[in-house]
Amino acid sequence: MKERIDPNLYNDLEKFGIDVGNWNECYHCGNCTATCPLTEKGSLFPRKEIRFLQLGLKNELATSAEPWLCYYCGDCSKKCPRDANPGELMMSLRRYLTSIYDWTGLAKRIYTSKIFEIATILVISLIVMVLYLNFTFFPSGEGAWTGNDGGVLINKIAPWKRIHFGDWLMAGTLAFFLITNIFNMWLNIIVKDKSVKVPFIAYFTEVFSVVINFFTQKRFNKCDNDNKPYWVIHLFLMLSYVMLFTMIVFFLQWFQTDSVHPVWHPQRLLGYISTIGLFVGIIYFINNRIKKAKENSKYSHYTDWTFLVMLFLTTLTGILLHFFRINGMAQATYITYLIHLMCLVPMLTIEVPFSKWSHLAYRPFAIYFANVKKSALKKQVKL
Amino acid sequence: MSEKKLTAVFFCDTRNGQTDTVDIPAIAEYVKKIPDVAVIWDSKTFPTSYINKIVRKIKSGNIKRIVIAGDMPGLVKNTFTKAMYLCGNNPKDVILASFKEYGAVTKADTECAKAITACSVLGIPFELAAVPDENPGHPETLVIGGGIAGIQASLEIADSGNKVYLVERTGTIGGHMAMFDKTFPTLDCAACILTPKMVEVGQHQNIELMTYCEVKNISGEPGNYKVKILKKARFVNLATCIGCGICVEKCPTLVPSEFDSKTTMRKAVYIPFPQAVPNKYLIDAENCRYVKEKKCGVCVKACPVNLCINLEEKDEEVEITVGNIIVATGFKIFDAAKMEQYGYGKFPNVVTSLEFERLVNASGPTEGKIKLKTQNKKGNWLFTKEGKEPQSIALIHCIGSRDIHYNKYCSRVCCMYSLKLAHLVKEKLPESQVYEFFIDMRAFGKGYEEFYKRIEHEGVHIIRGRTAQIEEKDGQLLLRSEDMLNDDILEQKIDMAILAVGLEPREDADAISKMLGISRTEDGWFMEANSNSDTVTTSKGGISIAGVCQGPKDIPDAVAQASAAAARVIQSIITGKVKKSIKNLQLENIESKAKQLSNVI
Amino acid sequence: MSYKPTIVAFLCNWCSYTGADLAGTSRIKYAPNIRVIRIMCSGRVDPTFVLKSLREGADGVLICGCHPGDCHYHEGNYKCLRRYHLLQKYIQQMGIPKDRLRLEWISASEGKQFAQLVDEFTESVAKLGKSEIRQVMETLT
Amino acid sequence: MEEKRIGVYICWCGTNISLMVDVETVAKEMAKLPNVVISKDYKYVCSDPGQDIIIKDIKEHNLNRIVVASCSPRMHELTFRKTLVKAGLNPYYFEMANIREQDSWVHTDRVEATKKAKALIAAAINRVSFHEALDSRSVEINPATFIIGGGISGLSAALEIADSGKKVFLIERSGRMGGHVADFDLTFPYMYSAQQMITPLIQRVKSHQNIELFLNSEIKEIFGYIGNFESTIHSKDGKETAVKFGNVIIATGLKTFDPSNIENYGYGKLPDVITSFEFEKMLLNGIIKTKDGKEPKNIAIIHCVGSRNKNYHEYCSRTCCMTALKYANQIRCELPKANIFDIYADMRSFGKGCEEFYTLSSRRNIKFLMFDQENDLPKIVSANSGDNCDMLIEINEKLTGKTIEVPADMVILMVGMEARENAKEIAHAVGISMCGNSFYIERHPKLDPVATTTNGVYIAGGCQAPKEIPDSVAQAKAAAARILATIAKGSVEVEVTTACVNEDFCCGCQTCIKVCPYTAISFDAEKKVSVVNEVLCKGCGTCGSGCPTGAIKCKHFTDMQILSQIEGIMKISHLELQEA
Repeated sequence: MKERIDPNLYNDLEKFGIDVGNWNECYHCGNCTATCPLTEKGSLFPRKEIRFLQLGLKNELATSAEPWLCYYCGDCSKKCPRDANPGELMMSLRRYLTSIYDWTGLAKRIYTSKIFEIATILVISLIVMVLYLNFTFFPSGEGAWTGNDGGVLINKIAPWKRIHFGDWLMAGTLAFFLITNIFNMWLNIIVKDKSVKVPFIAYFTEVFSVVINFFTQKRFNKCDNDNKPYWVIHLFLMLSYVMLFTMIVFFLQWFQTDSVHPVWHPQRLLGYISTIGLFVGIIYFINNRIKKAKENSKYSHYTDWTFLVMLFLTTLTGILLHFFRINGMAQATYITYLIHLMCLVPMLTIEVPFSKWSHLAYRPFAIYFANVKKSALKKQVKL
Repeated sequence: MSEKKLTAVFFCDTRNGQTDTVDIPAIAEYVKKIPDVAVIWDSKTFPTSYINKIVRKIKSGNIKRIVIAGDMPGLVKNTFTKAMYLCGNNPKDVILASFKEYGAVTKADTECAKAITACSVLGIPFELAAVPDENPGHPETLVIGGGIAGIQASLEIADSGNKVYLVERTGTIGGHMAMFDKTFPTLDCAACILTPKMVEVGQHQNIELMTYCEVKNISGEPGNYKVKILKKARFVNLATCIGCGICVEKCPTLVPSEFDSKTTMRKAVYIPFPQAVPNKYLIDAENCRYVKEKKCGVCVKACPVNLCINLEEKDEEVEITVGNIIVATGFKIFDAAKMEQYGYGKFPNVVTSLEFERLVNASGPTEGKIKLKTQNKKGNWLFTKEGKEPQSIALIHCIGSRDIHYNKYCSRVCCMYSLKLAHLVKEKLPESQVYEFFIDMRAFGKGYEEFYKRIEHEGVHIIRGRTAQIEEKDGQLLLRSEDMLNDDILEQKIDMAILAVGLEPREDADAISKMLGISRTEDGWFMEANSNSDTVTTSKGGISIAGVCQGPKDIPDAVAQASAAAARVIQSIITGKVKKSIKNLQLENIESKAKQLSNVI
Repeated sequence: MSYKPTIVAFLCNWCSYTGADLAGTSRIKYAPNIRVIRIMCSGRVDPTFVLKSLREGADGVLICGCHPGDCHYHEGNYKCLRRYHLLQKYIQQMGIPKDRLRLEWISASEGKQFAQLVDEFTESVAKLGKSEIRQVMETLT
Repeated sequence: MEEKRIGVYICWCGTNISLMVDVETVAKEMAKLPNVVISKDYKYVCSDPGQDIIIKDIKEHNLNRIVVASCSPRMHELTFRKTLVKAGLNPYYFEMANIREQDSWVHTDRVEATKKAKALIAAAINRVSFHEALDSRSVEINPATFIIGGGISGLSAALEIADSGKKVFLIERSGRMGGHVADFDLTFPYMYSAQQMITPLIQRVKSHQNIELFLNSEIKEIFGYIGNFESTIHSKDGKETAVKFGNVIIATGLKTFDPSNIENYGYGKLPDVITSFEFEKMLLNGIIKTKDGKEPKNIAIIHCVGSRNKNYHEYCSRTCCMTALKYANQIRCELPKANIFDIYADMRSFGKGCEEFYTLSSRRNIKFLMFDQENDLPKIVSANSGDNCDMLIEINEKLTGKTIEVPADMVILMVGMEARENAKEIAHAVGISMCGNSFYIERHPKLDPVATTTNGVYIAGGCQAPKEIPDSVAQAKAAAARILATIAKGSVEVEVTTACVNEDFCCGCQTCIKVCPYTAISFDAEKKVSVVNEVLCKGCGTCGSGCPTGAIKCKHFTDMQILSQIEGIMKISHLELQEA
């Protein structure tokens, strides 16, 4: 099939990356592909992706799963003989693909306009504030709001049922967007690729790859050994996040209690471990980006910062919230709860289906789709 | 006389934080005073990307001619030609003043740059206005470096009946070419074609061959250079040595042979290689036990000629006077160990191309048999005749070349010599698998493309894709490379990898350039006077460059350049004059000459 | 003790003679039955030289030149090759085994190869035994 | 005939020879051979005292032939020839027996090695009796040089020679100098002005007192040999000038490939498919536009047109890659918004500064596409109205493995270089040879890239093979160097050991003429015999072995000399047999 070259795609895509603009310098030696420990026959990257970009083959880019197969160890960029920065290209492509999968067009706006992103965050924060002020109760006298164990009776301030309702509403909406986007991804990666016919059974045989890759990020570990701590921290951060998310969204009743449990109580223990995981991870990544310590933190798109900063603020307010609650500081708890939600909700709303958070879902699914395709191809060859 | 044309001078300022560059504001100040110059534009305040803006400016200023001045002003020239066309002016009235073209690079060259700009403004070719002065010239010539370029230049001048001093640092002339087994694309053996020339140098009555010597200092001026040459102690008398080699038999000290790229051992007393010129022995002071610690001296006792070996010999210094100097100091190969991913130095059977040249050579460590290294009792990995034959060999191009981390430039010869080595492997081991990994195949010379096709038909696997790394696995080498044209990633097991190392300026290139007062490019190669029309003269009068020291080149190009350098010298001998550099000219002289010429034209 | 033949060899000045010298400087040992005559080019080998050698009683004649394409005089070696094939036929007709005459290419760097060639040729000539012409001469005297 | 008085000197070379050869016995036995007056052995014959002994003996014993048995003649033949000259003898009355490299160093049996030494020395003694005195010959050089072609190579060579104060005749077929370079706007990789570079050269050539310029002129044939050529210059206006000169430089350059018969490109049919040289003219005129006067939005450059493809030319034209990059940069200046597509096969940016120029170009938003120049040429077709461009190029892009359509409003074909149509006539006129693709053959592809097999005739620039400006200039100057060297000496030594013809024996079969690689033999139609031009002869002796009547004598390698050498060898082996 003939495809028309699109010389403008390059400029469009530059907005999704930082102004590093030297992908055109690539002279196709193939060093990056061969350096990458994750490439294998059938999924060659990053050189081919650079090629598609240079020639503006939009269809090729939109239908490739390869950007998600890369965990950005940065070896390719380090050893690139022309400093064409293939690693950062893969990063930018992930942003670009996020906007391709998103049918609402919001992702593209967020990724290409800083102002739009900030404005969205502010608007959502304001909505959260209005709702919170309407549906919660401001603690007046001190004593009435404190339990026997000295902790704040938090469910009196923000009854878990009401919050839970909000959680479900939000989670449901976001899940809808995310799932439709993943459907879009499936259309792009599998359906539009006419070269493979995927038998239905392949979806079942490969289903474990989603789960495994989601919970272990084991492919990341195949990257260069220098990145071991990076992988550990990244995984820990992700698992902590998932833990907290699960507790808050699905088990709020158990998580948000009026009584202060002892420290070894699973509720507090799990909470602390996850918080540490989150906090250490965020600090580590922020530090990396400030110091530009690694190949993958040399260039930061503003959306990278938004994600980290919002996550940081959410975590910090969460910690404060906990501190105020167990110490019976009811009013402080009320206010911190508000701020916590004002950070958390816009973060999730923007990030989950439209921005960086989505890689949590896209990456394992892309690996899944790639595996499905691979097994289908294998069968095709055998036939 | 031509009609007056209002001229705009555009300064293309490409300085990016470098400090030692020509002083553009000073030049602008100077140029303003030239009549006809209506306006000065500067790239800092005047973007060239909007042609319409330029058109407006030309129209409003009634400009009829534009001079673009800068290091490489040609890069923006066509913006202005188009603007001139759109204004209805003659596009040929866009004139360049390229500072770098005439070697004006540093702050000290500002005067030269002024002259270049002035000539362009006056419409006079710079070469016609800047005619260098001449000194009376001494008829003798010094050639530094005894590689093929130095040999060629020396013979050329000596054949014209003039005296040449050929100074060579090592014990023999021949340079790198003598180390090669075959030469591409004709595959004739390097020694067969080179050694007759070497012998001719050794026997030529007009050539004073000074091997094992180094140029220490140069003073004086073009046409009359006083050169101090250090004659390193050879300890063996060149006149009486009969070349019997008994001393070598007795010498107890073993050192790796430089000539064999350290694939074999030589003694502390040695002849660099059997066809060396002069074919006489010498003692390497760094390794001789007697010279170092006054022990041994066996060679003296063994030598059948009385007083031939004198271990008390001291270095000497001689001074000669010459009119012209040709620098042909050549190159060194890129140190492959710098690229850790290929494991050179770590895996024994990862070798450089130069080592492999010696391996396939009939006088190399295995008498020309291609063998893998084997470990001896001491644990050293060596090439021996008893070694195993490799079943598969990979050649990897562009080692240290075309890479911003190492050398940005292309080394020009590696593609072709790799093809040649692939052929040699196929010839000697027809059953073996040979792989070549390349980026762009640069087979550009006469007969080269045909050679490339021939090697392809011989069954060598020529793969587009630079090898990323070599690892060791199960006693074999495992190489990883993309096979771009087959949409595949290769994890190839091989027995031996040959790294096609690039060429680099010699480590003492800087010292030599300072001693001689000639400039170097960013890459470290010596800089020619004009990259198009004069690649042999330098920024200093009476000093020419030839061969790879000017930039990588293959043998025919090096030979042609050496002869061209000799032409300059012979011309100067015939006329009895040596041209000084244009940099010695006074700005006023150039200017007045240019004005004079512009009146004539 | 096996027969010790006498072999006359014509070596071209530019490649083969230099190669033979290289065998010497490299101290590579070979059979001592060869007697070398230096000529400028293998193309100079006049058939009469070969016939004369045989007539004088030589047991073998060896001609060495530059490898094809390497000839110092462009193509002298090709001309030699043509004459060689004719000569082999000719001596055979005279009752001399054609293997008493041999042409090989030796380059200036092939000292080792030269030594091997001499050993090999000496052995094969020794197997052929005393030259037919010499046998006749001896019976005549 | 004079009496032969031979002196034989056998060297011990320390123990190098004496260890394996019984030097003393050999010396004694050699003394018994006919005509041998003296036979001595000495420790180092090559040493100064050794040479003194020879000189003394020559004088005392009136020796007229000398044999030294020692190392290889490649080592010391010249040394001993000089010794003979010192003693007043002709240097060619000398012969050497190699009993070191080819005897003592390669054998292990002392008896056999000694026998061999005897045979070799006896052969040398036999041979030396037939040696003749040869005098070194030289011809005088006419200091004028004849240069064909007024392009950059011809101009550079002319100036180099003329600046040395030597006369140059420069002829150019067309009416203007500068050749192809005069048509260029800029040069790669530093984008210097080609015009500003070539103009001063032309002006200097025009006004140089030592250069006689013939524009619109051609030659039919050149007669003579090195140092003494002559020819007639035919000018287009009918004028004829006879000139004499000593050396010739051919710098006739090359011409561009005509892409009309590459069907895929539609050159000649599609109006906006143009060659690189047509595009260069646009650049010089300051405006890039299509045939209907529009500014092109999409410009494609296709490399290797007519090069590296067995249907056209197999060779690489060396300059097109960099020229294409130069164009891409120039287009970027003139049309900042245009899409530039560079369709290449291998990017051959090998020269000084060229790889850097390639890197720089890749930063200027130029799209590079790789095609298969050998088997799969892109196809250019007219676009449809909806395509928003004039043409479409369909290309199987190698680096993606996809078939891609490239929009184009203008396509520049980087045409390769080929030999000029009259290359053969010139080769014939001057007497040099061509290789398969009509470029001239150099004497040696590596060590002598400017000389030809005809002495005194040099080639420079594009007529030898396609090359870029700096390499052409270097080659032109190299040719000038060679010529200046011969002029400086005033004469040129010619080979002494040449062939000569005994006219009494020559039957006029002309076999020798066919086998001579140097066209040194011609046929004298009047006498009906072959004549050797000793200036051209290099002494390979091929004619000698081809001559059916023995009329050709190869000096210093005469039939008699070699036959006697054979006798000498066999004599010793007969003696041995008799002893046995």
